[in-house]
Amino acid sequence: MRTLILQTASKYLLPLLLLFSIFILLRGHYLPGGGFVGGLIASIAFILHAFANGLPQTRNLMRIHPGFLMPVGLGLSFLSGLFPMFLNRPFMTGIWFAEKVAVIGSIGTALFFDIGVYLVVIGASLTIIFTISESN
Amino acid sequence: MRNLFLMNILLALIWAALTGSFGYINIGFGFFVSYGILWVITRGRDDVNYFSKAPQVVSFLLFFIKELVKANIQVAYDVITPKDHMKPGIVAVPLEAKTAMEITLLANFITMTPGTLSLDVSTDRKVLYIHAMYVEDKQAFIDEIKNGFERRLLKILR
Amino acid sequence: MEVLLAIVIGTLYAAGIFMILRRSLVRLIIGLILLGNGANLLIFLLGRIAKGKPPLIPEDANFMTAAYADPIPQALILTAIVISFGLQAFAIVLVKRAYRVVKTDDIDQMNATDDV
Amino acid sequence: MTDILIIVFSSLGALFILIAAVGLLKMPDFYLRVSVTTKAVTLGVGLILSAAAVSFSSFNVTTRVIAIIIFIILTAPVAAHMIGRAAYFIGIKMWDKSVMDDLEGKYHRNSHTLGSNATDEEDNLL
Amino acid sequence: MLIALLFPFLAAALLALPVREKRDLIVRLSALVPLGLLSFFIYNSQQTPTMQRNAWLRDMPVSLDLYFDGLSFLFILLITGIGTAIFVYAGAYMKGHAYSQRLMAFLMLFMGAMLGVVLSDNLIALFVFWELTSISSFFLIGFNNENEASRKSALTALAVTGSGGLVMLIGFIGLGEVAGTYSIQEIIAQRDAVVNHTAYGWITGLILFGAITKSAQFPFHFWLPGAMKAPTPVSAYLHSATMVKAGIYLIARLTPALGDTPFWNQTLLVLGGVTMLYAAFQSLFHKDMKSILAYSTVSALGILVFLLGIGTSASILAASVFILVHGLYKATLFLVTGIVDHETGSRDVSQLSGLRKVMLPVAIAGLLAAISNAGIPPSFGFIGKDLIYEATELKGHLLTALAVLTNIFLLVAGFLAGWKPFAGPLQPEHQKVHLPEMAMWLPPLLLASLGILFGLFPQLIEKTIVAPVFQSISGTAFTGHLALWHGFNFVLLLSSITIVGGLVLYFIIKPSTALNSFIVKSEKFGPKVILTGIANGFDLFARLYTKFFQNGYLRYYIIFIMLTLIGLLGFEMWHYTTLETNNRLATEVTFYEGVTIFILLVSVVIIVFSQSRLASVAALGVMGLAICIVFVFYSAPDLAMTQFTIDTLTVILFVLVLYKLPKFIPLRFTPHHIRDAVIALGFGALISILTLEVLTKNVNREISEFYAANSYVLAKGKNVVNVILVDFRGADTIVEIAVLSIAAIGVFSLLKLRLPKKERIE
Amino acid sequence: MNPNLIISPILLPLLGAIVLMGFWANPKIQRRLSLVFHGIAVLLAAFLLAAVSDGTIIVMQAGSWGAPFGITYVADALSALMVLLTAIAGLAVGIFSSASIKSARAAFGFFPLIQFLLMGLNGSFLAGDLFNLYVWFEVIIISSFVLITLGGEKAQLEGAIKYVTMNLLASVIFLTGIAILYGILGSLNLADLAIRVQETPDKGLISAAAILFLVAFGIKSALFPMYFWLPASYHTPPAAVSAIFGGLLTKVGVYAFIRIFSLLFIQDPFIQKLLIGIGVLTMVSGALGAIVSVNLRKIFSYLIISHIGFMIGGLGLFTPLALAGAVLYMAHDIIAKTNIFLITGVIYKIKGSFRLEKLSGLYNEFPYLSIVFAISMFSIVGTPPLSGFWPKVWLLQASWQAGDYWMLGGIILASFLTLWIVVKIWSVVFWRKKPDVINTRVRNELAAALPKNRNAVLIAVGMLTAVSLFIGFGVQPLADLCLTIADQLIDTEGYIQTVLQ
Amino acid sequence: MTTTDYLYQIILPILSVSMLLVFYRFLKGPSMADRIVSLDLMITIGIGIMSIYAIVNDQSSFLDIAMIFALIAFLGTIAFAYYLEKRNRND
Ligand code: NA
Ligand code: NA
Repeated sequence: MRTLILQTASKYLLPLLLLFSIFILLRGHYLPGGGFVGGLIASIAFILHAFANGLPQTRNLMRIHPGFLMPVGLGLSFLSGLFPMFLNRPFMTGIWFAEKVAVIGSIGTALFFDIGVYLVVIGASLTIIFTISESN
Repeated sequence: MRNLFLMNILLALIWAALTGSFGYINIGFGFFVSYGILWVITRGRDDVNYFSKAPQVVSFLLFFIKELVKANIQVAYDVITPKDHMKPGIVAVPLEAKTAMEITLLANFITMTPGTLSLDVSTDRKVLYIHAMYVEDKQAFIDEIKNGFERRLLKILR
Repeated sequence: MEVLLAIVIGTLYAAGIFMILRRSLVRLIIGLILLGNGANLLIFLLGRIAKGKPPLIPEDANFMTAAYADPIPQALILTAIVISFGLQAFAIVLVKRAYRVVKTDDIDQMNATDDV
Repeated sequence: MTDILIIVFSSLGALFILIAAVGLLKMPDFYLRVSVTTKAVTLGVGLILSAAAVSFSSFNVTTRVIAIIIFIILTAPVAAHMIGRAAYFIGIKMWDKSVMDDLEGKYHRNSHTLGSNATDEEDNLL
Repeated sequence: MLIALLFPFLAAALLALPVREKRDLIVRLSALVPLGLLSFFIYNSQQTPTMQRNAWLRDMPVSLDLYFDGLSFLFILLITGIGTAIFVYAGAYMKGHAYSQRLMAFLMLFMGAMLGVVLSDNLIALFVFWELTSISSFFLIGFNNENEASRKSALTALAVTGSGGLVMLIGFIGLGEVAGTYSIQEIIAQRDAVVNHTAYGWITGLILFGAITKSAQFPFHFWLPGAMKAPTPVSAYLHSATMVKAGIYLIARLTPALGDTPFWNQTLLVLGGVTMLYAAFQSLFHKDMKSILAYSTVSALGILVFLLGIGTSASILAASVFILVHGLYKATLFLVTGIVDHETGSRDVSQLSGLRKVMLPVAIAGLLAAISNAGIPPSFGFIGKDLIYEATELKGHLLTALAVLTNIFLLVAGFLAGWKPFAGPLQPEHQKVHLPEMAMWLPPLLLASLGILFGLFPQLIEKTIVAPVFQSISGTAFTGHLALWHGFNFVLLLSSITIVGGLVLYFIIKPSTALNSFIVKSEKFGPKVILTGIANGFDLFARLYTKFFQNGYLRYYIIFIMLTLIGLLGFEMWHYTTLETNNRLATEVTFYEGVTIFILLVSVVIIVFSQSRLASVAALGVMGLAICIVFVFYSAPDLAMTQFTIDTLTVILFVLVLYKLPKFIPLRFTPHHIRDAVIALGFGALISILTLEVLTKNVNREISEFYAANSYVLAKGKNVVNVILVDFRGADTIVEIAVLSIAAIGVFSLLKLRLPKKERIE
Repeated sequence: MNPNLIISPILLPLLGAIVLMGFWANPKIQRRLSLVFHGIAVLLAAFLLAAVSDGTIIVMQAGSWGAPFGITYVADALSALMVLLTAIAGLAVGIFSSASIKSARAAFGFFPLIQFLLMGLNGSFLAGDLFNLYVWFEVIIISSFVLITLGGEKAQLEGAIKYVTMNLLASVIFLTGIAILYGILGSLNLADLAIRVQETPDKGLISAAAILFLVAFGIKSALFPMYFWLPASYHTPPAAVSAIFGGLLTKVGVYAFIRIFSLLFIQDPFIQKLLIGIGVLTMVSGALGAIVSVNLRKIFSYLIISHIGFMIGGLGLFTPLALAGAVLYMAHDIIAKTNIFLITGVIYKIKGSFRLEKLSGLYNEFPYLSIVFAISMFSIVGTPPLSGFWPKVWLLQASWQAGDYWMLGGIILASFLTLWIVVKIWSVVFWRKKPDVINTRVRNELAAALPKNRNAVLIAVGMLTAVSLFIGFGVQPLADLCLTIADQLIDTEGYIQTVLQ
Repeated sequence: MTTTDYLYQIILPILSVSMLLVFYRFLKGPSMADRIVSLDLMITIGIGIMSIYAIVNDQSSFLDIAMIFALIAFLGTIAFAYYLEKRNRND
């Protein structure tokens, strides 16, 4: 399965897809997209890499076990929901920074929440696919 | 490192294209994002030559489009008319292209022109196996590939 | 169109049920996927459908004025889709593991735990 | 003017797609079908996307259209290569009027490697 | 009084504590508890009737209100008085036994429960204690738990008394609800309302069922002879003097509330009559002393039910006295049996004889008890028997004849158990048998002596015990006198016939194995066999029922569920669905939509019927694409994106998993398919119809409109769907990513975890 | 009163799960940390219950979006009670599993999964939004899927396939019901829905939706004839998992029944009759299954089913007494069933088997332990005055008042069969003496395993037994609470007003 | 006839017909590889349909879906190809 063509393509598609995934993630609040789809695309990027180069290579590339992204992402979403509670507001209340930022628009807890979603989705889908792939 | 840097710039530009805004803040942000991505994935990658040779690229693209349209029409004709004119076959084309990048680009461009389909590259990277719809003469076909796509492509890439 | 979609939904439910009544584990899982899709389409349809009016606030506006498709069912379905994906992934792997341990894809041979 | 461009692009695009579809039906073997369709469709979709770019005539959309076309051009040949190779590997036969098959006897059944000439060991070859 | 009631429970708990030394002493000292209680209640008996109110649970129809009257007092005397004797006796009997403490703890628990039964004024509290007697007696009967027969009889006893108790609970609830109170005394005050209520028959029947199972009435008597597997002190306590009398107590207690109706009287009369004669007859055929006593106990209980069923003043008086009479002599006989068993290792009356030569005090106790049992003057039993005959005499000759016959048999039984082992020559193997310590022979002797003492001096108990009991049951004051001598009358004649006939029969009957096996064979058609048969039938039914439903085939489970759903949903929709259409359904179908739907439907068909797994998966991809396009057509870009990426991942998943699996099981066309297809299509059709029905309605869009209006203004996002996901309904989303994480953990551990052998579960 | 307190029982286990996942590679730390989380959970839950036990209803609008626009979390007495019971059962299972779960399972996420499961349960109890309830259900399902298969033994997998399939089917039906309700009423907030259900003219469609919910929850709470997954699967995982399943999982279905039907559907007399009928059949079917089973855990699995019938029947009667009875029964059952499954786990540790024919002699070997076991076994029977008895009194009273004799008969029959089963078990497992059928080597290994972890195991069992005894003898405060709950369930005005204010 | 009408009434039907033709190939096979290629092609045609749909509804957001389709559709094909090859080895 490790064909030269696929390997080469994957090398260029990986950063492209990852970039695209972040793009999809960040624009989600304004246009179709968001953490789910973004995360799914990012995981597809790595899966493609694994198809082309073999799982060990991909693992090597990622350095950390994808499963670790799950607590990180969950934690991020959790904290962004928790944050307003320190300001004595209900859980998940949106807190926004006044200034708009280029590209992303308003930065607020919802953004971090979505990033958390993004990370969890990557972590979970990659854990699933990689585990299955390894057990074959 | 230079390659990485180029790649980074490229990705930043693609980012700008994606987001549809070429303001310097956005490009900067795109640069930042792609920097992060490259940082994540840099391990285990070959060096790739990023010198851009603008005129050659343009001429290559024009050639490609010409081939694309020409062959598309030919195939269209074959599809639409009831009689089949094909003489298909798989041809082993010896490769001058050496690097993975070269071979891949070549193979893909060949595939993207109608009538030909790059099936596979031999494991030792010496031969590209092409399925072609019209193989009147094997040697002529090989020459056409070698003088057409391969030569032009290699000129750009090397 | 609503009638057609209602028929599609009914078909998906029917096909899903038919499939989970088969002996093959793989068919079972496909059945569950069909059911999930049916339910998603049902939510979608019952939120009432509208053509070509996605719930996106135009760039130059602060809120939506024109009629738009109901965003709530869409959000619900998105959630449901992702959840189903997790469950399906688990179910598929369960099949894999079950096959490795039980050595069959045949549900009829997996009834030892129902003995008294 | 815009409308005319849209109509021209979309018509041509639709036509190529239709041709690809007919080709897919009509071509006598798998390899020919792939051969015909991959690009016809790419061209067709590219044209239709161009129509969209023209229609919206905003920088925003145009860049997106370019991105889509680049994506398709990047991925379609790779997909065709992969499926074509797999098809050959599992022994999907070529049309009986095919004139040559240089790939015959080059794949190693177990290692999935591909030789460059016909002198490889006899065993395990497809 | 409450403290007195709780005292035994505390004592039981203390007795259960582990002790290393002086266990025998502690066990013996436990007899102080019943003794203390006896003194306490005798001391307080002057103030009867008293009601002590103790709230327990405010919201439950239960209180620990204690009602102490003549009837309670009589039973308390049995419980604590005979109890003291038995505790003393048991302390000696169990000497050195490894589990003596356990036995005493359970006995103590049982005693507390019995006290609770007879003191509770509240029906539910009574039931609580009632069940506790069943449970503690379960542990007592099964005390020799390594013996299978013991375990079996404990189970049988609990099955009978437990089921009776539960049925009785419904009766109690009914009674409480009908009367509007769960206080027995208050219910008695409303007797008329209760008796005239339509549910009276049910309530009475249910309560009596509890009483007669507990008191071992035919045909539920068989558990009691079985329960003789218990150690003898237990038999003596539970199965002669106390527990079996709980049913009698209950009938007596509720007589003022439910009694004096034809249904009540006739039911009791028939049950008691049959039981007393049947069991008395049975008792003649046994050679095991305990069996003889068991049947004679059943018979005596029958007599009590019978008397309460007659329901006249005379019969109530007779019952009042006979309870005490029977308690005294029957406990004695059991204790005597225990001593014989303890010392000789045998209870077989056909083998035992002449033991008076080695254990005279025991023989005297046995003889005195047999005399009282026989109703030979001047025993207390004579008074009892007289009263029984007086009671029946007024009700007709049939009942009298029944009573006489019963008493003849019972007399024989009494002598068989109480005297036969001591009469005649001493068997050689029993030469070395000796008298046990005093703690064992004194209690029976004392009890037996009381049987004579009360006969000679009935005035000792007339005002203190009998009169208040009579008052409690009948509700009227006792005006007569208890006396040994009533002059020459018909009753005396009956007594004489009984004594003479009984003694003659005693000398005729020779207990033997042959005789015993005759009755054992006849039991093949007895109630025990029938009830066991019913139980087995029930078991078989349970087996078939469970096998039918829990048959191991997933698809049948799903079919059951689907049939339920289709049935119910169809039923509801049949009633409500109008099948009307309106313009809301009439959006036109364009060609491209039609094509999309067509492709969708056909791909579903392929998914279902394809013989190739991979083709099914590919068709799943087509279907997903078609759904995406539907989402695009109907304004759901986010959905289309997500659905497509998820579909791609699903394909990858399938592909990674599938190729290791064996081939699809071919989908041959069978009748099963038709059945499944009918079910599936039926359900699909219902869903379609339901969908269309909903679509004809107007829907309130208030919430969507709020989102549309405020997404950007309040939540700073323009993709309303995304704003819902991360803000308005962000709580859903965080849960959802948790689901995804869990699934990933699941996949990971399912594939990676290999249990080491020792962590496997069977 | 900070409304965020309401969701602390959700956030705490979520935090727990995240933290424990962070220590993925270190089961030893997970073991200890999870105990801390369980302990805090009990405190929080007690605090929450104390805040609402007087009938107060506390509402938290997540994201500050007032109902019906955001997701509402509501703590009324019923929710808080369920949360507390969950926390107690969770603590016991946590203590038990800290000793009993071996390193293999612990290294594969057992402890975070338990936290996730508890989070799902608490989420379900506190959710005031229909779709949010669905999502919580999914958390429960998926974590239970994983827990039930953790280890991947043959039996586990076979059971799990049925468990997974039927629960996913239930989810689809649930989702279908949600779609229909949303399609008619356009809302997901329970309080809002309650009002809209009253106002809508389309009662027929509401009934149809009710049927869908009935079947969906019916599968989850293992009602007749939808319980089949339970006897096929509950006896397959390790004892700690069985225990938390046995105690809590079906109860969340019952909770959903009570919550949703009391708010939305109960006015329909057909539904009431249906619930009673199903309840009675469930009682009897479960008991019949238990009679014929020979595997301890399977017996108790069937008893779970049987006793669910009491609660559903009580809901069907829908009088204050019946509802209070149903809730009280549920409270008792959560504790008692959790305990009984832990106990079977202990028995397994000692004897190495769950099968009756292989068990014997516990009474003489472990007399005091046996007494503790007996208490919890007889609690399940409802032997007075242990915890199962009082709710039955209420249910019987309510049935009598309603003139529902099937219910009366069903309760009594099921109670008797339960009694019979328990004494049969007692007689065989505890009383009987039998030459050991188990290979001595295995036996010694197992016997050695017990004392090592004895304390944790005994503390867990002892704690639950103590709670059970408390429910039995000191039922008063709980009974008060249940009556408050019943009032709140019948008069939903307070709930609706508080949420929508 | 406006441009929109033209796209609606001519182009979309042509694309739909093409989709149907490809679907026919999907049904017909004969090989699994044919089906996979058909699926891939249908997705690409889907991109075309979405683009037209974006034009007629003046909703550029539909192009975003097309973008995602374009980028990841081929992964499905690769997965199928992977399967075909792997399965072969296991036969
Ligand atoms: Na989004
Ligand atoms: Na928020």
